[in-house]
Amino acid sequence: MPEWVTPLVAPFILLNAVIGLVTYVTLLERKFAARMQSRIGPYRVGPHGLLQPIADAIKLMMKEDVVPTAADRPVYNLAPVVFLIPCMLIFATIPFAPGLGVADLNIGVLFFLAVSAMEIVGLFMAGWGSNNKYALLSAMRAVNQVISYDLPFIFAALTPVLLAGSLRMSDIAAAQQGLWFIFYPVIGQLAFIAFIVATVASENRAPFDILEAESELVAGFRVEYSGMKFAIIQLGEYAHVIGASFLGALLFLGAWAGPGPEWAGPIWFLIKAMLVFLLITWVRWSFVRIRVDQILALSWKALMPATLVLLIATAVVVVWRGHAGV
Amino acid sequence: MTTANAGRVELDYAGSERLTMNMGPQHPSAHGVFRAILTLEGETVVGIDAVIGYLHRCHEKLAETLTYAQYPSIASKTDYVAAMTSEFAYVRAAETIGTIEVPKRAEYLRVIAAELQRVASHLLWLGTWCLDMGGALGGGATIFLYCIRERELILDLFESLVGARLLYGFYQVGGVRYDLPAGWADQCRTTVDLIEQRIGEYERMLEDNPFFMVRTQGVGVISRELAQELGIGGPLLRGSGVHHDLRRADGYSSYRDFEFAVPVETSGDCFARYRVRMVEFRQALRIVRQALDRLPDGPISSRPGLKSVAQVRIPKGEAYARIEGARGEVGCYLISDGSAKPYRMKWRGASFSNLAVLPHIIPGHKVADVVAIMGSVDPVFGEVDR
Amino acid sequence: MTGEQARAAIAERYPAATVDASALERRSLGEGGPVTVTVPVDSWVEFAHFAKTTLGCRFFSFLSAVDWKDEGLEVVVKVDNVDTGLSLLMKTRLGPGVSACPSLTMLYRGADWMERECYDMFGIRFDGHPDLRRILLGDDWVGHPLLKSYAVDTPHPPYR
Amino acid sequence: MAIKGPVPQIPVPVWRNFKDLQEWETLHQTRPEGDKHSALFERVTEGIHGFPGGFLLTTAADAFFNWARKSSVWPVTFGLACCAIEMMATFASRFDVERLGMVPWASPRHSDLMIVSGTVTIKMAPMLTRIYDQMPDPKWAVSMGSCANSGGPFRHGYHVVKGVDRVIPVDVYVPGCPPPPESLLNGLLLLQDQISHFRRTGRRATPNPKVD
Repeated sequence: MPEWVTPLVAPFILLNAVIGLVTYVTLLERKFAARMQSRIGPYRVGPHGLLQPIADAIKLMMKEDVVPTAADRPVYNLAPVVFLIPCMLIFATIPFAPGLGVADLNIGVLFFLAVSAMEIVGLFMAGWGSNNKYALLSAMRAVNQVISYDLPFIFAALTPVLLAGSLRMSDIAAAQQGLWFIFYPVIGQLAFIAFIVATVASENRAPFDILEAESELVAGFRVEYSGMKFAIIQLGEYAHVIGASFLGALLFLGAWAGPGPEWAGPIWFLIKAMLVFLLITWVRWSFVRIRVDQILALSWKALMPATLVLLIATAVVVVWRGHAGV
Repeated sequence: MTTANAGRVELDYAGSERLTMNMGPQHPSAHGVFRAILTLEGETVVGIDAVIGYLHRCHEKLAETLTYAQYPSIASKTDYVAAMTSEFAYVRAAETIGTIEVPKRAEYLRVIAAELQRVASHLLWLGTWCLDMGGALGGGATIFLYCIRERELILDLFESLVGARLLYGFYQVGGVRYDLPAGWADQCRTTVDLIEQRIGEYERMLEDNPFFMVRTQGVGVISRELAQELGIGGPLLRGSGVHHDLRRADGYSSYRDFEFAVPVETSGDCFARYRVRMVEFRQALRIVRQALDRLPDGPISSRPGLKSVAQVRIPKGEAYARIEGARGEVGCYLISDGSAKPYRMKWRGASFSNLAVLPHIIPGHKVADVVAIMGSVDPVFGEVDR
Repeated sequence: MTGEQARAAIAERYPAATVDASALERRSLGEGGPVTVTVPVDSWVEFAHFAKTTLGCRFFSFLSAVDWKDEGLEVVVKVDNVDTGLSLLMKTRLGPGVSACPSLTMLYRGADWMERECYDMFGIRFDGHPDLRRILLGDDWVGHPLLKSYAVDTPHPPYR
Repeated sequence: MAIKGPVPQIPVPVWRNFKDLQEWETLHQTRPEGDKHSALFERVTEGIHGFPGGFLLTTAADAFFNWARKSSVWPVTFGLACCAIEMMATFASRFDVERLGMVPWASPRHSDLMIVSGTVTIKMAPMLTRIYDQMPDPKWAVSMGSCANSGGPFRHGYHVVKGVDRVIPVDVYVPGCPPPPESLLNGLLLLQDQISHFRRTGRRATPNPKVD
């Protein structure tokens, strides 16, 4: 196989795997939420509802694509793609097993965090281009919220980076072969909690989902999107959450570390990522939404100083342990 | 028309900072068909124009064409969430004009039905209110589904009692239409115990949640004066510190026979209304238990047999009957001209008065608070628009 | 203040007002029912003020009207004193062909929507109301449905 | 219908005081008659269908797409009156229409199905039409309850539209006042059956409001 084939084939496989995963993660979430709410959830489409995501996807593709006359057409049409690209790009730097990844950059975590924040561009384009007041308000809220929560998100994610001493994802995973960072005394647990809160907020999941707040803003920035474009936006949102879950599993839960043979590593990684995802889902289906000013206050007054202090504390610990020669 | 438009919210873009946003009539938090035209400055609401009437079903005009025996089942369609209390108000008005006696057993059955209905209605309120605050794709949906699950138990009771789940026609002039089926009382007791236990769970679930507390405390404060001047009723009035419960003040039907507490909160915000309703749940269940224990024997209607569904003739006169419904004072002002149909019926819907509070308290709040306040007011649009 | 005291106070202050006489010449508002007062339309606002301040009836229950066909319209207001349990049903006859009445919105904020509804349903113009427009029916509606001259099934194009 | 009393002079309704409605109409009424992409698509499918043996392909595709459509009917959360409470009960835990793949969505743009749950009044009818128009094709409507079917007990009222089928096309009528959740579920299953027989991957016409 020529040398140049791998960079073309690997992203293709990854992209399709991610899309397939995301499609079925919606089913997982629906089943999980249904069980929480003493319901059954999708059951009749295929055995135990297993074909439900496929039916949803096919149906959305076959729907009419409505473009409001008043919409800013180029922006409106471009927005779902601009929204989707960063959500897919974040998977590029994640190694699913030692050596199994598209690009194991030496600034992997930084790339992930930077690209994941790019989501807001597509989101704002969607909100603005729809020429809808709900969408506009939602886009404004999104900009507020994402800026406020990306900093705590980054600080929480930097704690394992400091502990591992590298920004490269595979190095961080390798550093946890002995002790997962979530079991690192005190710092690990605090950082994980901060990470989950910041993830929930920056992924716009309930209780921080003020931008899609369907009891106030109907469906937020995607209120005017229908059919295929709506499917793309949904795909992007879920891909982003899954990406963040993978990051959480990698930073705190030891990535592919687990019992069994080496080839079971990716499966362990997937299971851990799904656990993080279910944790986020659990939070989502348990809390009521909070208000926009309270969300911002929570970020700037509590989470941001807390993560900053945590980061400094981690740095102190690392330096101290370095001196002690541990 | 200058005077007519003086207080009206300008619908155009007034200045560069203001945004007019339309909520409803189809809106997830509209609780039916309600249209609020909000004027926003950023996220803050500076003006609200409430547009109602999307469910105006001509109740008052239709009541003039329907007989006293026909209308109670239509009356249940005014406040369709608490249908029993609407029927109660109508038949009481007719009974007051005609000075029709109601047997003791029928009075007790009426109280049982009304109180169970209050519980069902409050359950729906709790669910939809949390749905408003938590969203259909969030924690609110979970509470909503739990509440509906408990509500189904009460609807099962009603179904075995009346045969209908939502709109009953249980009350008739002179009594009630059906007696308790066998085993109903035991089933009712079991249900009541279960619901009381579950309500404690929801209370803990919500009040231990700091997000819920910050969303409700200090939001949408209704002052004591405003509450009285607007004539709002029920949990809203008692949440604003007015000790007024018609079950206690009038002691209509057989409410004087039962012991119950009237909860009053003084802060007047969404949380106070929530607390009042949570206590009312328990008091309603307490009344149901007492009524089941002391249920006397006897006829269920003073016009038994065929007569109860046949024509009712009521002498000339007028009456105003009021009931403490789940949302406040449900009143029926009835004028009879001696025929089989009323000359005029005015329906005093509790939600109509309650909803009128919105333009007074919403300006100054955030958009997210609008839905929280709307939900805590608990309007039922069948009753608002009639 | 009990019903008897209220009746005495009203009779003393407003000799023109008729207490406890309904249009159908029959008192059947029930035991403990509201005190019914019919006042001339001239002293309508003044009497409401008296009811609010002197009788303490601050709770605005409802406002409506009755169409007595040839005898004209009658506006009915019910106010309560929730502390003492006094209920007051105030009525005023507008007279045949007259459809104007002073507004109570200055005294009771709750009268706002009620008077709008009354305007919507009966066409009574409340002088002094800040924002008198239709509330339940659409702005383009023709006629006032609760008048006895309005048929219940009057069609409204384009929907019939 | 016998009309009692004087018949008032009735002008054409002008929503002059609802400025945003007016604005919406000027902006949105210019939706083209036939979507040109859809027309091209239809021509291509016609071509394949006419080709010898092509009908196998088109019918198989139809069956597949109809399966997808009927398996994921998303209703819009649109409650009108009493029936809306029963509709909510149908969406809730005990009856749980999500088993059938139905997820209620708040925005009509994401929905396929409109459950008209309750009395349609004359003031509401334009809004209802508008929400129906906002839904992307293919779309369905279920008329729930007597009021939506025919006006029900309020049929004689001056402000009631005597059946929602005078405003929008209806696919399934569910009788009852209000229909219990079982009845609505039955209606939804009937609708699924109807969708699975939905022919051709094309548009469905939305007739203008029927005025009689």
